[in-house]
Amino acid sequence: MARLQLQHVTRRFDNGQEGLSDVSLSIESGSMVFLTGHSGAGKSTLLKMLIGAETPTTGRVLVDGSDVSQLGPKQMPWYRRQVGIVLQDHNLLENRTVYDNVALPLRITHLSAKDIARRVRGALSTVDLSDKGGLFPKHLSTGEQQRVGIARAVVNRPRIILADEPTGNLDPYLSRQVMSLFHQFCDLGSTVLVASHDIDLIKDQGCRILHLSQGALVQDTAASSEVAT
Amino acid sequence: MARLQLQHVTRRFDNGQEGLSDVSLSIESGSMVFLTGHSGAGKSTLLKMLIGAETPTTGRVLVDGSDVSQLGPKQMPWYRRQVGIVLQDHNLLENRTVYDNVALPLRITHLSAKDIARRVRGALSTVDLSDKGGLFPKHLSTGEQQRVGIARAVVNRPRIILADEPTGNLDPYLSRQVMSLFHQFCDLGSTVLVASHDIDLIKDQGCRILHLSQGALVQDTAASSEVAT
Amino acid sequence: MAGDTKAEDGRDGESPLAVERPKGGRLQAWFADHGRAASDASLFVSQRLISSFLVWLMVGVALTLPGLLWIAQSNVQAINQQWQGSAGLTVYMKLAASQQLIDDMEIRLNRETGVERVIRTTPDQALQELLEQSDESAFLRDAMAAVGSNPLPASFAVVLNDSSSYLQLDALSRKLSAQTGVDDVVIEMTWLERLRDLSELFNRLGSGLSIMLLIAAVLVAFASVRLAIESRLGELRVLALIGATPAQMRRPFLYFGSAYGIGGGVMAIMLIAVFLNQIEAPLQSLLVSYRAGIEIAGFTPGFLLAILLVGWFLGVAGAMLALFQRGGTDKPPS
Amino acid sequence: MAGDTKAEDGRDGESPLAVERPKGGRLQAWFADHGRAASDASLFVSQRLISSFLVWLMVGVALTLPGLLWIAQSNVQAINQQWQGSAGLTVYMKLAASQQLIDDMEIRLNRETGVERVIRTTPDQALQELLEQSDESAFLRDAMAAVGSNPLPASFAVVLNDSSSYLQLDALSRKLSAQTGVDDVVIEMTWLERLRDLSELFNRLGSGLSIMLLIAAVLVAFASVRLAIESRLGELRVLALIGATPAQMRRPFLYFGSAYGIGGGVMAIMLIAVFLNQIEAPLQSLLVSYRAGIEIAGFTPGFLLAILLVGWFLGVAGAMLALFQRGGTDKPPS
Ligand SMILES: Nc1ncnc2c1ncn2[C@@H]1O[C@H](COP(=O)(O)OP(=O)(O)OP(=O)(O)O)[C@@H](O)[C@H]1O
Ligand SMILES: Nc1ncnc2c1ncn2[C@@H]1O[C@H](COP(=O)(O)OP(=O)(O)OP(=O)(O)O)[C@@H](O)[C@H]1O
Ligand SMILES: [Mg+2]
Ligand SMILES: [Mg+2]
Repeated sequence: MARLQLQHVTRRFDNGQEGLSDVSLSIESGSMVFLTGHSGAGKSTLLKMLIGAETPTTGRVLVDGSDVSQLGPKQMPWYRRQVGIVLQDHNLLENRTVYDNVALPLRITHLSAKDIARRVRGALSTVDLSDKGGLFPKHLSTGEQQRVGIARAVVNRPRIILADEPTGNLDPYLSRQVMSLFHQFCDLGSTVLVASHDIDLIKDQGCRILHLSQGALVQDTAASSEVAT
Repeated sequence: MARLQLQHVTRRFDNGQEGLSDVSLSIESGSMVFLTGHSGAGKSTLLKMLIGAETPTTGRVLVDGSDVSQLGPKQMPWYRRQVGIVLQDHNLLENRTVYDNVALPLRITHLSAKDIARRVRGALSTVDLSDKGGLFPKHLSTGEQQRVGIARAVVNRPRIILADEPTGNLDPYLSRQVMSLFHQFCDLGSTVLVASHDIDLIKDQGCRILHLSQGALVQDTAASSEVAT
Repeated sequence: MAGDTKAEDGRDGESPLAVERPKGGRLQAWFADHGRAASDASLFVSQRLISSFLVWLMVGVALTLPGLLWIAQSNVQAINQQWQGSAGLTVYMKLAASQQLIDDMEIRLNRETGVERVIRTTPDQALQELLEQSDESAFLRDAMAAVGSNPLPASFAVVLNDSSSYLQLDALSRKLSAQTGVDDVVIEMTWLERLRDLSELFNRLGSGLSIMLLIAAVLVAFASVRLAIESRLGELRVLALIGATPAQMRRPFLYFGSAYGIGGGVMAIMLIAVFLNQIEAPLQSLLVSYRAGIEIAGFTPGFLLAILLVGWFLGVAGAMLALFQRGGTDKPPS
Repeated sequence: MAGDTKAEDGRDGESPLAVERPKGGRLQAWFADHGRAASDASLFVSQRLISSFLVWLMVGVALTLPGLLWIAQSNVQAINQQWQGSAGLTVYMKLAASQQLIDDMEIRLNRETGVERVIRTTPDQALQELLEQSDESAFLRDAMAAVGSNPLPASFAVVLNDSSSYLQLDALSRKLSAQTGVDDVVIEMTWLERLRDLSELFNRLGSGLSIMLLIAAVLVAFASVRLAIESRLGELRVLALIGATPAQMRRPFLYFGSAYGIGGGVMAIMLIAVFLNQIEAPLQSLLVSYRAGIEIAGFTPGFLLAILLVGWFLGVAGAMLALFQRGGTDKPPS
């Protein structure tokens, strides 16, 4: 239901470094795709392009055919509400409880308080944090903070899920649970793109894998086949 | 050269949650030990105890026989200069370059500028960041930031290395490099304690592994044997 | 994990891709959003009562000074007017002027525009005053009696009303001098001269002080509001990422600014009231000795409202400035 | 990885556990540390010139107002003294007093302590003045001539010097009244009364304003310094973790505070100078009309130094406060 495309996207930073160089790819609506590559390969830069937090120096980033970097200040919020994003740093609001953090994307869409409560509780239990709703982020372990971020990304039932190393601070068991959560959303029609360096975890999922290296797309492994190491 | 001991250490937080419950352990001087456990098991809490950033509710934390929580404001800085710590969030100073961040622990010890430059360059090349010394942390990828933190922890050639998920944002290749760096320090006499959830990586190292679960030490696997999953 | 089933629960059959529509109308949603921002702001302020109080105090003190200056200047103006009111001329008639001429002059003077009051002094009254001024009145009286006639002329003290300017006074003086029977017209100048100097002093002092105090008030209000909301500015990045509109992101800051600004205004009003109360007594006594009994003017409901409005404006402007300094609301987070 | 060999290089044979000792003495290390903190602070300030300028302006304006108040009060004191100087008495001799008695009195008055000047007015001069006051002097002169004797007494205007108080004046007045040949002693009270009122006004105004301005100055200085260094406070946690001593952590903040405080002081001096320059002319003219030509006092090197010191103190105190508000330097980071 949401097709993601990059057309010859290059991102050159102020210091001349190229975060992405001439990347073209297309992700089908409703599919789940992994993005991997060594540290500094450009995974986060690519995900930020898709949410409009980075703009390409050249090339176009298309979602369902419309250019993300052309969205005006009126349209951008509406687009972002369709996207659930998990960033590498947790990005929780320090002076709100876990519950309120997860509720944020619902609050801005004016859902009724009852609906919000039901959904937030559902999302928190999905990441095994039902008993931590009343705590503040600083009272959580790093892995718990990461899971709050995941709950916040999916609470809105987004059409697109972009996750940047969502399992970096999670143990293998929780990592697999998060992956299965993403699979559920994918099955319901969401397009899911997950950046991760955890090759073993990725391989087990049997999804398409995109390999970045120094900003370039060097390998594109189709679903359900083994990755070359 | 630095023996780490916990004697019946319990840490109860303000909300009644127990981060650690009655943990007793002893880590020999010059050994390398891994700490694992699910998310929220208390790994970070334990490491913070050893650096004096958390104080036990009951019990004692001893380093070379002296109680860390009893160190006065004069002694604590001197103790901490012997310890290299990698935290889970990168903890870099945002308005200093990578170079200056790594140089920090040397600057406060009044080394000559020449010595500082030599050591910082050595530490940065150890984590593959020789060409990023002039950048600011916000211009690095998360994995690169994590490696800067590792460089800063070892630049001072500490007697004790405490690392909390040092490879959470690193790919398997870099993770192994970091582990081998820690091994080098261990071989030179440093005591190394690494918290990690990456069971596969840990198993390969052939070191003693401490398992935490809900704040309690549930398993203590001796060096060079397999861990039960 | 425990949540797997619950996650399904939570979804209750809808497609996860169903676009969310606000329940109720747009207006209702808008009100709900404002309500949330307002309660968020009051929670934020009340949770930090001490530092909020400091912000109020700072904004209050900053507003107090221009407020007092304004009151001072409006009072100086009032005093100006009173002094101008007591400015006037004395018309000395010729000794030879007939009683008829003197009576005509009194009528004439009373008809003159700008004249507030005319006080006639007969030669007898003048002599009486002269004798009272001298310590040897008995001798003088004897002397007058010996001469057999009063050497002093009739005169009129002419008090002009508040609105008459120095120029009017001067013109009147020249006109009267030309009248038959008028010996001399003397303008009471002393107060006018002092007044001119004092006014000029106040004006210079005023414009210098005004500029400084206004700068100070604006800077202090901005800085303190900014400081108070600094910790909240980090939220903007997250809010932008999850799709909050610029208006939604601005809203809490507008409420913070309002809370701090209006609170500062209330504080300023309290400070000004206390201050005026303190200086009223000595000021009264001073002004009375200048023959100008006066109430402190300017502490009116309109003034209070203005202080509140200025405080509110500064608070909101400070919050907005902090917001836009932080890169605006629709800048992509990095 | 590339660094493996270099890491070995970097270690150049020493054990990694060798405890680091400062090269050179403790003092040298201390100086090096201060030098680093100072250059760090100047870099920090110069990289943010606009916001640093704003901080200076805020601290400067905050300091200007109490500074001006101080100058105003020290000038009011000077004016007080001048006015007391022009205060005095008039001694009216009896008409019957012999010329000898009058001459003696003049000598006596000149000898009296606290007397600045004695102006003798003979009966003839007094008559002359009286005649000048009147518009019908010819008549009056004829009258006097007819009486054949001058009804006015000799008198002395006694001007006291600056340091004499009202009490002295009163005592002198009573002493002189008791002298033979003295008819009456009149104290020139008007200025004294006004002065008392004005002083009281200034005192009340002064203490109210002083308190407010001081609070404002302290709050503004603290808040602006705090705001300026806010972003640096996050470093404390990291610095504590890597073993910086409390002194090392405090040091940059002391330099920030100094830079902002002294800069604010310089700004205040400039503002005060401009302000005084602006009001000097109208003030002079006002004071001259009060018969008290006067220089603006108080803008001395000592005053300037005091402003700088107060600015410096406030800046450093603000920085320290911000530091300790943030949990102190040796609180364990969490
Ligand atoms: N300040 C605090 N107040 C309350 N609870 C806390 C606080 N700090 C930590 N906790 C709780 O203590 C438990 C242990 O936290 P800790 O950070 O040690 O976990 P961890 O093993 O490091 O987990 P992770 O792998 O996710 O980093 C967690 O459940 C956490 O919620
Ligand atoms: N603002 C910036 N200015 C300069 N260089 C940047 C900037 N942002 C990112 N880079 C560089 O671009 C490269 C790609 O960064 P990116 O964050 O996309 O990597 P990544 O694949 O997410 O790495 P990781 O696995 O470590 O998170 C890195 O080398 C980084 O140093
Ligand atoms: Mg990344
Ligand atoms: Mg942890």
